[in-house]
Amino acid sequence: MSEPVEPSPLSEAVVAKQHVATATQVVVSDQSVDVVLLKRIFEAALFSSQEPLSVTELKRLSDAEIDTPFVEKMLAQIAEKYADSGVELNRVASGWRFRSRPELQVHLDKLNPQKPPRYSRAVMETLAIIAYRQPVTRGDIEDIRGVNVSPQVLKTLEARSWIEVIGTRDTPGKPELFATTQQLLDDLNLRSLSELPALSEMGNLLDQSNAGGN
Amino acid sequence: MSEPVEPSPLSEAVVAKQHVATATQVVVSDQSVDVVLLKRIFEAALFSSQEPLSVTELKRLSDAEIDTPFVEKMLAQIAEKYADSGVELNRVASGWRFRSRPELQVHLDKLNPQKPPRYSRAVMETLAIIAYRQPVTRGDIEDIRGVNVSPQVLKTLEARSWIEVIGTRDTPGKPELFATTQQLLDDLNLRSLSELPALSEMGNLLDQSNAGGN
Amino acid sequence: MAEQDQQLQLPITMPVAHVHGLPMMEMPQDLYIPPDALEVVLSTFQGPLDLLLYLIRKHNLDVLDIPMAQLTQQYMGYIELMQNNRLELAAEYLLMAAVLIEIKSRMLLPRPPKVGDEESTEDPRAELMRKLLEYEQMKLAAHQLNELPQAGRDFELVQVLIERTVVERLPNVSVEELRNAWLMLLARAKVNANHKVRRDELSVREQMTKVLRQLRDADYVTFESLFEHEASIPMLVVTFIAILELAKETLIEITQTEALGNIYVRTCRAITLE
Repeated sequence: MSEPVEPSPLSEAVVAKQHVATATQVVVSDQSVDVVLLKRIFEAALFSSQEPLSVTELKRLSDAEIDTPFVEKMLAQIAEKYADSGVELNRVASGWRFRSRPELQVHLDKLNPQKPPRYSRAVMETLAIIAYRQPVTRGDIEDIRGVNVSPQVLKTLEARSWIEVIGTRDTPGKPELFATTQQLLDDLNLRSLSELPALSEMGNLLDQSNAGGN
Repeated sequence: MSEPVEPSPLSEAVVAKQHVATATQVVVSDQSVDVVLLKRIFEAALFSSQEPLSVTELKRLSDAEIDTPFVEKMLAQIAEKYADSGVELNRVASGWRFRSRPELQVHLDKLNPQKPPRYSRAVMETLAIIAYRQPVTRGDIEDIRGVNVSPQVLKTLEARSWIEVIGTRDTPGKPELFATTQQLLDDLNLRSLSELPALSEMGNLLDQSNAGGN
Repeated sequence: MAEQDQQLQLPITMPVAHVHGLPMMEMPQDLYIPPDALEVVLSTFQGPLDLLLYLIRKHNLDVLDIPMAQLTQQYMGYIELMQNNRLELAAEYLLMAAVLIEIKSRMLLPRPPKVGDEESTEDPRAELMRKLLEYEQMKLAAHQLNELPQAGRDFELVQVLIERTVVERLPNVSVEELRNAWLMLLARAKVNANHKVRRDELSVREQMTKVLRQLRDADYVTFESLFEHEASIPMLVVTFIAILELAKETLIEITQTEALGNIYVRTCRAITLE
């Protein structure tokens, strides 16, 4: 190893008193635990381990015997230390691990710019019909598209909170009426549906319709 | 997103002035960079990226345009912040990355008692010849070592991504030319080949006290 | 070469015979001698150059002025040990034996008179010296390289999980895409020829949705409550048209139980539920 081990300040070394009770005896061990060093070891282990580390595993990292409350105190101190950083110490079922903060994920995504996913033509056309012809039933949509509308398409749009059922039509089967939501307007940055592009100039439309194909 | 992004203290937000000069125009953009947030994003990215991150990649993490000195200043601050922790920020051949401190390895090894095997002398000598004499053919290596180079040795180094074929020599048989990779430099925590240990001077080799025996 | 071979045979009793005796390495297993400490030592040599360097260093020989007789003798001793122990002896070791003997014999020959050609007067050991030094340089470099802290062996790379639970990326839709989707439909349905979509019609459609939404959570509402007090006059008109349109499409029912009494609006669903 080329780098020397830095001595850690003695001032922060504490003495951990530990009482280990077994069935037959009580062992009292006084061991000096270098807390500063141990904290650095914990950090290094938590940062480099592929899997979460259990308290048992963390105990093994110490030369001196340490008990669970002691380990948990150390973990709390580490968690506190990283409170305002880009990562956080997390307790999961199998132990403790660091993770990047979920709210930063959107920024980290910039590193691996995946092509943004696109909705299928069926989804887009269904959404367009609901937006321009609301309220409409599934039957209406099928009439206009000329094909069946799969339940998955409507589910996709409902899951996105872009459409919702606002009633039923009083015809046999009581079909549900779909309409668009405020969420859609927000996501499209529109104040009202009337701000959707008008479709009055038919000449342009035909040209555009050819251009907008898949 | 489940957790709200904490607002960062305005006091630490700075204005990054940037002058972008192109062939035909000079654009001066004044953009407010949230330094606290950006530092957390850098941390999260550096901690979670599998590979070292280049300054170019780090720049992409910022919404506002930032220049290289600005990124380097941020990196210096992050490195400083972790100066007394169990991990350290390093600059290596392909960028910046965190690693656990080598002096703590003896402790971390307690978690994984099986140490990765050290490479045989045949492997290390072959690697040294490729590193210091690249690009070399297998024949060159055999000339220097005075023995056949087993295919297994080259395979071991290729599997570790430490060497690669970068072409062929224009001699009969078109032997493959081997060179070392950035991965080797990254794994040895080096920025460039020039940081490899200096070769012993031939003069020193003549000094018999220098004998590097078996 | 033939001349040299003849000369080689004189001082050599054992090894030359063994140079051409390679098949002996394939002796049957029952002649195998159990490995001992010697085998361990011998098997660590990386090849003849490594063995020669070891001998030179061990016996404090001068690399620049190698006493060939001594070195060759030492080397042959090891070769013999290896062969006696059935160590797999690479051909390179035997080749090196031949080289050493050749150099030794050339050094015994009187130096040819200078002909002006520098190379011909070169020390016969020069090439061996060069190879030894180059190999030793790389051997030391390999040692130093191995001493460098190595990822995974002497330090660990940091592996922090990226919280993937929030990364489900949803497609974004632009107004243009929505418009294009609608245009595709219009083109396909060939309704573009005689169907004119007016801008205000959308407002009516939007208002129809709003009214239905209000009715969704109540059995019935009063007619007036469907109109926003602070709405503009055009908006009031649009709302009124929307209500009429809903009634026309039999989506709502408008009732008035007595003249000048309250007008109530309810969805047809509410009616059916009664």
